[in-house]
Amino acid sequence: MTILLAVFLLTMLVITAVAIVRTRDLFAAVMLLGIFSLLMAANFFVLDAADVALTEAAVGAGISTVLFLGALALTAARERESGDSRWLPLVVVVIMAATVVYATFDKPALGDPNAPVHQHVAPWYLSETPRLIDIPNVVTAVLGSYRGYDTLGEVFVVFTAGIAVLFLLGSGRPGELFSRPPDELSTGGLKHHLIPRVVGKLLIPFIILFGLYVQFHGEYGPGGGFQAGAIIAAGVILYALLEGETRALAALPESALKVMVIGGALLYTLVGVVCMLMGGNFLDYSVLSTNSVAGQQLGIILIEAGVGLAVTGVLLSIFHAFAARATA
Amino acid sequence: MSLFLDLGSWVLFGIGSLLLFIGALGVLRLPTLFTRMHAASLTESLGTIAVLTGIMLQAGLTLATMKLLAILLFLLLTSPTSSYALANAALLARNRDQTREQADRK
Amino acid sequence: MTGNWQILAAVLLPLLGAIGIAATGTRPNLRETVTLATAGALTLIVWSLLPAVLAGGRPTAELFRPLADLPIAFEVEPLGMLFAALASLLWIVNSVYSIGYMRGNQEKHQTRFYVCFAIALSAAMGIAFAGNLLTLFLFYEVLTLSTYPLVAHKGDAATVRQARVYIGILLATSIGLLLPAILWIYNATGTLQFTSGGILAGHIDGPALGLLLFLCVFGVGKAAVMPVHRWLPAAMVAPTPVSALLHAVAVVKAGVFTITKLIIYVFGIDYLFAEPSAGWLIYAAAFTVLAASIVALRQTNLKRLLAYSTIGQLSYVVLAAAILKPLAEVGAAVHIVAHAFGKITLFFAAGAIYTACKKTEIDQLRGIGRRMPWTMAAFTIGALSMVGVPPTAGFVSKWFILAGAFQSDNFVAIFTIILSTALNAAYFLPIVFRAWFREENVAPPSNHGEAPWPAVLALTITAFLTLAFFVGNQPVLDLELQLVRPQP
Amino acid sequence: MTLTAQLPALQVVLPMLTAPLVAFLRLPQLSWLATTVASATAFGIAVLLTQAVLGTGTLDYAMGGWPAPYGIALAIDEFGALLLLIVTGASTIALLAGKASLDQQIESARQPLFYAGWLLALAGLSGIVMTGDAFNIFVFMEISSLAAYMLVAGGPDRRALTAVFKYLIMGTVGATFYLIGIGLVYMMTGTLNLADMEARIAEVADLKPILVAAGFITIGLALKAAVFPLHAWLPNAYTFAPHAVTVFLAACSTKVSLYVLLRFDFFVFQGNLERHDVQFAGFLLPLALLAILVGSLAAVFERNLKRLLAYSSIAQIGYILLGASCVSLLGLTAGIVHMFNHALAKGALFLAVACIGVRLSRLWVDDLAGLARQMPWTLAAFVAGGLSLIGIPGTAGFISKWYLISAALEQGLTGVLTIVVIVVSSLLAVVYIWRIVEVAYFGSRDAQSPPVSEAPLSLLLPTWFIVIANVYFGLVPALPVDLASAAARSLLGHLL
Repeated sequence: MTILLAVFLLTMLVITAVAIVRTRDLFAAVMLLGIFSLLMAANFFVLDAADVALTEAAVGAGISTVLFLGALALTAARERESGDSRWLPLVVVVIMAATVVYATFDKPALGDPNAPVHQHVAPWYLSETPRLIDIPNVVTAVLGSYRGYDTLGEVFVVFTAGIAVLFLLGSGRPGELFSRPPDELSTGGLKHHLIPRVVGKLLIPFIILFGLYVQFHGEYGPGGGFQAGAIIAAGVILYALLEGETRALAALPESALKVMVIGGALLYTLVGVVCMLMGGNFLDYSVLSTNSVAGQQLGIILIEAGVGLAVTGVLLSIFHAFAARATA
Repeated sequence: MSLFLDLGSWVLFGIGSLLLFIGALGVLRLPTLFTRMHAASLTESLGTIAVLTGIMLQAGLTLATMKLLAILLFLLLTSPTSSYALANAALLARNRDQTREQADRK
Repeated sequence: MTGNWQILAAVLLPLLGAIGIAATGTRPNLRETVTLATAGALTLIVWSLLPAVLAGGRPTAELFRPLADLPIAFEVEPLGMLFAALASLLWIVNSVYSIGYMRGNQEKHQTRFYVCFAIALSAAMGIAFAGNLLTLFLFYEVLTLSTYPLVAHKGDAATVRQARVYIGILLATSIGLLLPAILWIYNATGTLQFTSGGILAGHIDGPALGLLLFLCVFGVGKAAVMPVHRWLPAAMVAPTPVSALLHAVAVVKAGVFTITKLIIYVFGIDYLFAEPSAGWLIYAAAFTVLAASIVALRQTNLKRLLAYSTIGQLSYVVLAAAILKPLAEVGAAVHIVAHAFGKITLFFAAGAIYTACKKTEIDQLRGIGRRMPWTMAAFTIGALSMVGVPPTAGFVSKWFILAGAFQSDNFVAIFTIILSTALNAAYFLPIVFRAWFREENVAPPSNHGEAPWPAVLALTITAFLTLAFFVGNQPVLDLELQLVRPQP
Repeated sequence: MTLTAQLPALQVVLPMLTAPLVAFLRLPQLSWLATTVASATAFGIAVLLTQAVLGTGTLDYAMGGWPAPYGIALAIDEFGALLLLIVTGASTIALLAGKASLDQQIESARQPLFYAGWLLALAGLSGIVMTGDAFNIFVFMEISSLAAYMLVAGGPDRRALTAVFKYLIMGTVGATFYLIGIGLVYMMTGTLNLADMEARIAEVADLKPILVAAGFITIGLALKAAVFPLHAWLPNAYTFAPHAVTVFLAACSTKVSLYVLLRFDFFVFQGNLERHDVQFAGFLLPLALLAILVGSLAAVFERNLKRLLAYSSIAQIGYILLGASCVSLLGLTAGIVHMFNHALAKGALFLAVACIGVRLSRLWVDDLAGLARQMPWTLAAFVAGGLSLIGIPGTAGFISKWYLISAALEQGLTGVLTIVVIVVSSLLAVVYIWRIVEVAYFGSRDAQSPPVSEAPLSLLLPTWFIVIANVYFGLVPALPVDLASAAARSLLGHLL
């Protein structure tokens, strides 16, 4: 049954991908990309990677689509016919695909308990986590503590992307992240449409609440700062779409965004530095408390909070940068 | 009892699937955007309700049913709204196109 | 930086001089004083090394150690001592002459000229005293680069094109042929130290040795063995003091010096003599001698004629070295000196003529001896030395080369020397004849006399040296015979 | 824990921590100052780390205190130390020198964000160099790449955006290939730690996923390192970037990718893939030779100063790869030393270009006519850098050429071909450098063009500092050579 579902999803994935490549209508391409992400998320779920699925759904199908649309507002909606031949890319892609397929010939079967991935590091994580960190969701333990340095890096990947977008699209005035939309234009969007406004206002609190749930539930089930950040950002973006830029910025002002971006990134890094000051290695949370397990848990909560803050802040900043450009 | 529940749920699955299938067929066969949207949005709401209720019957009175109920509520709110937004966008776009055409003719 | 202070001073002093010259660039008199003072001090320092070397000493010094077992190091041996002594002495004379020439012709960028000149001299000292091939190569390249601005001095399009040929050939040959050769030697022997008797014995033999010799001879583009001689006529666009530097003081001398040094201290005379695959060198040298002389016959421009004469004379040195007999090696060393004295005189004379009346073509020189008697007298002495007529320096060196050739019954060499002597006479003597015994055919632009006095003084000194070397060559011979005498 | 023991972590954390603080400063001058101080401190840390590595050998640091295969470990050996010196040094010098140039090219309001991006690039590059974990390399590669795209896009010319787009696409493809490769290796070994991977790969060597992974990783990193024929993104990216960014990136970004490439191909795969050295000689050697020739030839015919130097960089990357594809101690030493020396030479050249760029808006070779009279010090620095690039003895470039040719000589007959290529490309380097020198020194300046003054001292001093470093490391190259030969020894550990 799972295999059948996987095959179905993968087939749809290929069809969507081909459609994305073939269409010249960029709006359609953006919508298809959203569908692609959703299928991808379903795929991840089939593979039991619930955390990844959640992220993919929130970021890939949600935020990215909005950002793509924002970008489209700045450019043309149709792809220009390019004189370049498409044969070379096609050949390269086919060769790559064939190579990857070739690589799978010697691979262990899906779910084979004797596969190397299940023999080496993973069992250690599973058996030692209850003793060392004592939280049910091992994935969070891995991301937050064992490979916390990677996660820090990923936060900074997001941060860098935000800096880059603000650098390119930002206001160009010192201390101001993005140009403010003129007030008369902020009446745009769906402000005068009763139905979306009512429904939106009904939903937004729940979206944010769900975001917070994902943030703090990460220790027990799928979730964590990245997903939570994306979900909360999506909620605020929905608000901006319904009520206009100005109201959204009044609700969550620029200075707050700044605090979130800087504060989030710094919080994570500083937790690491504090660990160093208290005599441990960088990001060694055990020293944060007299009890090393409690220290680990405290550390993970703190850094997840940092991740959530930074991701929300950066995603919203990017959205506003695009939106402000589009209306201005 | 469980037999009845099972039977009921399968009937609901059947109705839901049929509605969704008709909706899909409508999207494919009907001539204009608005008629297609009409087909999709109407059948989708009822179809989803039927399928989700079917699943609830399968699950019984558990946490899963509560979650399904939440999903159902969410869908009932969002899917008509999104249909509305889409239709509105299409209307705006058509108006814009028409004004542009008129401007072109002048 | 350790070792004999005189060696380090000899290499570094001209560099300090260059800085001094650059700093005093705005005040010409002071600048020229710095140049002359540096040249004088350099000569004193270099010549103060002479007694020690004559007594058989081999002072050494080390500057840096860039590669583990390959220091930038110096060792004074007779051949280098001779070259350094010669170059430093001629720098003084050349500076005196430059002052006359550059001011007389109101050349631009004089500061750059003197700075580059000083750097070139530093490089020449480095080449002369180099204790290993790497050091020699380093200073060889510095010499190439520092003389480029001198050659391109005039700066117009034609000059720059010719200067491009100059630097192109010299850099291309050194990087393209000499550097791989050096690496090959290092790879085969594990050392680049100049050693009496050579370092290659037992490491490279057979055709490979011939190939290596090929790389070395043509890699040293400055020796101008045909066909890599093209840069020398191209460099004739330079001001005359630069030509003197190129032909007599440093550049070509550095070339033949390098080849001689390579043959004696890297290949080893005896080892090379026993190796048939190295025999081609003598033919290449002989061909260059004769071909250059024949080309020189056909020249109508005085400086180009002198350039081709230099190409021929340089290959005498290569020929002498390639005879691979002790006396011939001494002849090679002596010829470096003899040709330097003679050729610098000729160039000084050519420059003096240009300064006085802007004449550059041979045909214009009729009767000029009457207007510029000192200059043409010196020119005559230089020309006789080139031909090898006693009592000039040229005779001494030819004598030794011939003696060496007879030592090994090398008839190719003997035949070449005799024939080329005839050719030399054939292209030099008509000029002398015209200058003294014909009437002027074109009226000069002004009723000129001799060139400015520093120029005349300089060419008189060098002409005198050319004559004096005929009788006073004993110190040089004493020095160079050490090359072939077994070390105590 | 003492401070010294924490240095490896601080090396990356310091610029990372400074970046968010700098990003939203209101004073552009202050943001430059903070960035420069952070970068200089990072350089200081790199020096201390190098000392430590030279003293005690490889430094390990367990991130989060977790032991190696379970947590992420930093591992700094001689190779890494050398790269750290290059990265932090290049950043610091480019910042010090680039102030005047950047003030011209980046609007002051956007400067804080720009400098934050700079710090992130620095953190990313050092992070790649230091880590001993395959996935961690990818994360930091993303940081450095994103930041690099942004820095390049800061160029004043609108064409910078097109250039950056190409750079971004190629860079992303490269990173994805790398990630696919890592995924395959992880599938077969169950570990991400490089040392652990190297040990565990032996059991599954020569299985198809490992072979394909090696291919993906090599190609992906080669793309990032602009190895011929995957170099198409590089010339325009370097040309349109702000001058100071070109100095920074040209000196280190491709080298860091090459560093990862060498670590993978030698350290992780070398001992396990059958006949690996032959594959190296068979695939990478011809590519390296072609890169050298094509890059040099393109430079000879290029009229834009910065693009000319960019093409020369492609050739120089070929040299590094050439050294590595000898698969010998001498060859690897040559390649690694050349990383250092090329950073010095290209750094000096691009710094000189930055000096010129402050005064001239157009940087085509013809625009330099007669410039040497107006900017003597700048052009003198350019000549010195050029000589080092050509490989004239007494400059750093000579040392690497020396080792390269020595390595080629060991190879016998194929080595002769290599030497011919090296020699030919050196001559081409003479041609393209000399063309500029000639124009600058002997061309005559257009009478209408306004007079130009010498570059400001703040630019000239760092430029000459690097020029002098070129000469110093040409005469006393013990430091890079020692580090490189130790690095080569450890890379070849399995074969020696």
